[in-house]
Amino acid sequence: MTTTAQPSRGQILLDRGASLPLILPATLLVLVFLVGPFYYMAYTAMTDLSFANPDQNGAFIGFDNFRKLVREDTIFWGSFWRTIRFVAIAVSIEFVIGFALAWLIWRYVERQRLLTTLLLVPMMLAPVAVGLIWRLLLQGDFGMATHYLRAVGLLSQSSAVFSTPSLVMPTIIAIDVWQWTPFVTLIILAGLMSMPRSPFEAATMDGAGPWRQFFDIMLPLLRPIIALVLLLRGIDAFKEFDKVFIMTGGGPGTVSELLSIYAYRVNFKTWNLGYGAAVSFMVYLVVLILCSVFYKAVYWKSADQRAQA
Amino acid sequence: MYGNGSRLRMLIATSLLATSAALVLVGEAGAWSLEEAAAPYKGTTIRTIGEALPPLEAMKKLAPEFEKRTGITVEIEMYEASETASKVMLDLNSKRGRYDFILQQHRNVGKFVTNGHVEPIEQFMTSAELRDPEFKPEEQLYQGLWKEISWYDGKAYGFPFTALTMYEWYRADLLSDPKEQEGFKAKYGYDLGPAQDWKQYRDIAEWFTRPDQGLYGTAIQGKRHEALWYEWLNFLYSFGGDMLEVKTGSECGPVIVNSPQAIAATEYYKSLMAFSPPDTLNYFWDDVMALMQQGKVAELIMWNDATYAVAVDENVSTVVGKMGFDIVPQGEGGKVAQVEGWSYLIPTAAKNKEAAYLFIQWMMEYDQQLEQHLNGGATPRPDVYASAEVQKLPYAKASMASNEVAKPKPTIPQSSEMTDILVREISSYLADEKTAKEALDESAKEISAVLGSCAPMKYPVQ
Amino acid sequence: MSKSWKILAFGILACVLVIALTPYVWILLTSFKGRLDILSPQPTWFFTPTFANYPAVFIDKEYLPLVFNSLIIACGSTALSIMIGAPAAYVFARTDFAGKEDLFFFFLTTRMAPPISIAVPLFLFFTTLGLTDTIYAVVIAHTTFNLSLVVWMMRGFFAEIPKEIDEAAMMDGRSKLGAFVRVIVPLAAPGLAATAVLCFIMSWNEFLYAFILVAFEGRPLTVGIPGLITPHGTLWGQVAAVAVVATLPIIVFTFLVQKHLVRGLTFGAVKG
Amino acid sequence: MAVSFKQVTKRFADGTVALDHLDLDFELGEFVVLLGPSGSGKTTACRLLAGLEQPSSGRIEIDGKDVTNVPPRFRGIGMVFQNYALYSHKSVFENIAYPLRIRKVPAADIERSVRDVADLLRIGDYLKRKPAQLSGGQAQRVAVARALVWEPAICLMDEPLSNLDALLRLHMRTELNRLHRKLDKTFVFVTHDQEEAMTLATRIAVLKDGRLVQFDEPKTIYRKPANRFVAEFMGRPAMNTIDGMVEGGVFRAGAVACPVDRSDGPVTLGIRPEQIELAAASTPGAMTLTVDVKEAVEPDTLLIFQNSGGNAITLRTQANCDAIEAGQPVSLAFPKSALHYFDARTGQRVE
Repeated sequence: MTTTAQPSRGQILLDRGASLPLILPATLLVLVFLVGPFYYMAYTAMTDLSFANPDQNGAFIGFDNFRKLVREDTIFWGSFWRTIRFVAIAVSIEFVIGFALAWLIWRYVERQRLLTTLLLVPMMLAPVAVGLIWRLLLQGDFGMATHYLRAVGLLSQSSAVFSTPSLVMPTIIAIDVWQWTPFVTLIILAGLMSMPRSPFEAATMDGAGPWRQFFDIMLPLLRPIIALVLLLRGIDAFKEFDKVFIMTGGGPGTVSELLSIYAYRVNFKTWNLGYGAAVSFMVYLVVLILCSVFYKAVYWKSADQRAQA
Repeated sequence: MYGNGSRLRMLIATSLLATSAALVLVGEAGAWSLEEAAAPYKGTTIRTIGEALPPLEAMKKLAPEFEKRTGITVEIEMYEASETASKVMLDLNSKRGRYDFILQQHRNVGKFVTNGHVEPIEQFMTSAELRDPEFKPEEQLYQGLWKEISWYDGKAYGFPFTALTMYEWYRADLLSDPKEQEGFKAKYGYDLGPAQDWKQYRDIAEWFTRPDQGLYGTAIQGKRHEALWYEWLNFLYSFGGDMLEVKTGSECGPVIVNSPQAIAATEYYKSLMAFSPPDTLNYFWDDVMALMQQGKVAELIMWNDATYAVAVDENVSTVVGKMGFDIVPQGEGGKVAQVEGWSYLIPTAAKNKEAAYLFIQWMMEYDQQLEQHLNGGATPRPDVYASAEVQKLPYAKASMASNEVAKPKPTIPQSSEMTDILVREISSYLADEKTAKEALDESAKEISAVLGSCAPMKYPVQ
Repeated sequence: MSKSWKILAFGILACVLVIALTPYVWILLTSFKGRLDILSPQPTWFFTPTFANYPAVFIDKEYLPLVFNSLIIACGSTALSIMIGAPAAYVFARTDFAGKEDLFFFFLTTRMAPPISIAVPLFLFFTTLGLTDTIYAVVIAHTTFNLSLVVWMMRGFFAEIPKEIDEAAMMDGRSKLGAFVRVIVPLAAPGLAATAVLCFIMSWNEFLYAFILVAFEGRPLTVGIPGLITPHGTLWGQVAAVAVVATLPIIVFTFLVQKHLVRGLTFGAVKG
Repeated sequence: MAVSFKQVTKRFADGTVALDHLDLDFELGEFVVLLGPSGSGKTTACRLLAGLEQPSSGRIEIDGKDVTNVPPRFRGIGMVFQNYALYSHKSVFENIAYPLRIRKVPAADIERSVRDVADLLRIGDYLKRKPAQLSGGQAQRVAVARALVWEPAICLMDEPLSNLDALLRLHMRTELNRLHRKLDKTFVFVTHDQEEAMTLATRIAVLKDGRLVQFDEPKTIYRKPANRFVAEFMGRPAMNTIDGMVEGGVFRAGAVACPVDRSDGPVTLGIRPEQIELAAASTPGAMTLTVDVKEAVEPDTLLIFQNSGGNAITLRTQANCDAIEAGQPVSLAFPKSALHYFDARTGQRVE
């Protein structure tokens, strides 16, 4: 039992290079099944390919699609800024409410298991179902929510939420908040529950009040988690499609036409794949840039701090 | 193939004659039988895809009989309308040939034909082995419907699966109420009855708009959805407007969607919002159906194939026996309804085209058509409409009359793009983002750009 | 003082709970209503229940197999994401190599492309491979987009396990791989469970890839739902029945693993 | 089972050099303590020997075989970690049995081996518990048991006692000594605590900045420190080192003046606190310094003097010092035999 066995070359390789076989499948899978199609998309964006029009058979046209998109496509830009606003507002509200709820549960609720599970219900519903459910609830004639909104005077008898252009986006944001705040709560709650006690005790001894403790200790400690939540939610909100498409189809007019709905129309309604690919590519680029900046600024910094600690 | 003789014959032949002629033929020919024709394809499975419409569900119920007779299994995939279109587009463009025949809105035919995705039906009809001598589409179908729905550029590519039109639905019980009639006449100076022109239509809508009683004059399908475009087309056509100035759907012509008639039609259309329930900008066919079933609306323009669920089915409707139906009201352009058809088509990449043809041909037979029609379909066969069972349906007459005045719409490859532009722009107008002229001018500009040189704008835009 | 704060906190939470649950409760009720009750202008909370919607959609419309399709797809892709993603996350947590942070960020970027834009290329790609209309295609697709979640969440969790545990296992006679599989994975089980739940929910609820890549007979519940929006009216009762059936398993499942869910989501980062 | 480090250098990715051309050989059965302040490379040396890290250059041999690239599991080495690294999801028994299970030892043998080692370490009563239910000392023993159960030839311990409280640490020290005597294995023990090193080691390897400074028996290290660093590191209180000049056979530094047998020039003089003698003022070579602080550490007394040269001088004695108060002048003598000399520039010992 005590002898030093002489290992084979293979065994040595297996141990030394152990990282490679562990990380390779994931990398390969992503490369083949996501990056491959992604490059196809990037190439398509520089062609005039259309599934509908036989004259557009995929000839290479350089950056014409992008030029048209950036310079002439007012619908695209409308939906672009609408999407940015949607993401910023929805994710901020989700974050604030989600954080507050997580804090309340962490602070006051001892047996949070059932409570948390029930809170998570909206998140567990398929977005397609959520769209339909809210369409039913907010229907102007037999919608339950419409009825009570009118009963308490939040909505006039002669109007309905999705038929009042000024109410459409706020409603969509509210529904997104309804669905995804639990996700924020869940992850922040997990973060709070794993926080060490000692820094708070130290701060108490140093004479810091609750507010100071919150800003000086809790927020910095939770920073990586906050960053992760904002990043994941931001990315997903940018891709928001199913709910809005089912509830309003982007209307009335273009009031709720988000980028993903615009991209859907170009790709799946008019089958103008070249141009659609250009739209998709722009969307990807914007998300990528925003996330990179955010990641470098927040997440990485906190990772560094962790490494130094 | 469709020479003058056959066209002439079609004009003179009544459906009754055609049927009896077919009966005679059976006795004489006898050589062709479905079983024999299908023998080489015994054991194959053919697959199709379509929107989850009642006639498709009826087809699903009929298919086992075909299977019993031929040994050909029929598998039917049912999706929501736009899902069906996406699935089909992906299948055709990847040329993998999953579907042996498809059921598609005729609006898409041009796209399929010009890209070489579907087979002309001619090659099967001329095959002695496949062609049932009793099946004579030149005589047995509404020619206008067939040509609008399944032809492109002078060539037949399939047969109509359903031929849907829209017409006027009204609450017969309200319109015939003596008290209402009295009050209406006092206010508007003429007798209350099913609206015959658009002015009457609006008067009636106004008269019955009583939100405090939960009753509205009409309901328009104002959601940003294709339903909006379909509904709007009825107004556009009967006001004398059109999208393109063409004779058939496969032509590309000047864009006239911003003509004065079109603007008038669109403004009239929006004016009805005042007599619609508050949530009218969120409606598509689903919601107006529900409203009608709840008896909350006096009149509206709606699909013929949806009639069954409001006029006959007591499980879902509170107004069974209270409904009346008529052709769309008169406008400057006459009484013109839009028609939307679904067509049987056979993809080029399909693997069992012959078996698929045999099934389609079988489905076009009188018995199957009758069965489908009675289950909520809309047959393209006049003889089916003529049957006693169909005539019993409360909406049979209006439906038939509507088929007569159905007007074709573009089936050119860019038609979906045109639709998409119009849905957006009209929705913008309804949402007060633009005026009617601005919205239609923008539509004309974009459609002209999409279609290219063949479609200049007849009404220039600054 | 602190007691009244507590009452206030519970009050707020109760309100939130009501807001969060009412739509689902309403759907639950709707699934037992006939069309006339559903369309009634006055919200009906009390009514004569009908059980017709469930058999109508699951038996007559043959939606029952869709539940199993959903299960196969969600379980398959969850298992695959974890099996492929967790080892990668472990490497990110333990090993230093040039460009590590870039590769790590790259995994997140896979989440950024809107599915709408990847769907068509992916369909054509899978068609070339002959994988479309098979369950594999959608399992792979779901795995690719869940991978970023697994890698990102599990990295934090693995980082929380002291490095000495791996080393002890290696000193005890495990290979590096063996140490990971036999020692670290069991220790990370709560984290893995939490991640798996999120992956499962994402895959179970995903619509577009499933719709495009899977054959009719293999389609999951989500893809079946729009089929209930017919031109003759949305079949609200049946939509509700499907929504209830589609959600109940995850609620039960989540409740069962909830302890691990919250514990499992505790990231090493917070502990500093 | 001889172990040797041959010119081993370890450079980390961030550029820090943890070990710098280390040469170190020791024999089977030794209790080698790697001693040094933090950052000296002692833990790195231990991990290199374990196989958890690879040297940047140089070789490590066990029994004459090059094991530089051999994975840990083939080296036949057990290890105890500073934080014990117990598997929290396994019972104590399973923790200890784990290396045997990996080696596919028959169940009956496992049972016996685990019992034996558990008895040896006096944790036989806790085998069913989970690590979370153990006290620090118990967890420590489990970790040791796990490292020894499969009878590896070499057992590494990386600061195993640093997480224990003082009393327990003393106790475990004795246990380890007993264990070493009994098992006759090679123990390699990493610590920064010179007292631990002194009591446990057969030989101590003192490291500083990744280099081996001295490798010898504890008493030699104590008595003949190789340089000023070792001299100051070993012994509590530390050796007094005084920088000064020799002029005419007398070492002078501030108030310190004592006769030495050295030629003129700068030198650092070293003397252990316990070897400074309290003397009468008349004693030849005696000097008078003022007491700065007096600390009674019974039975010893520490007298700390502030020398005008800057160095404090500490004296330790068991003599009765009740009469001496802070601020009071006291006469001292540095016996010649107790003096160490270090090169003023390099700090190396000069005889």
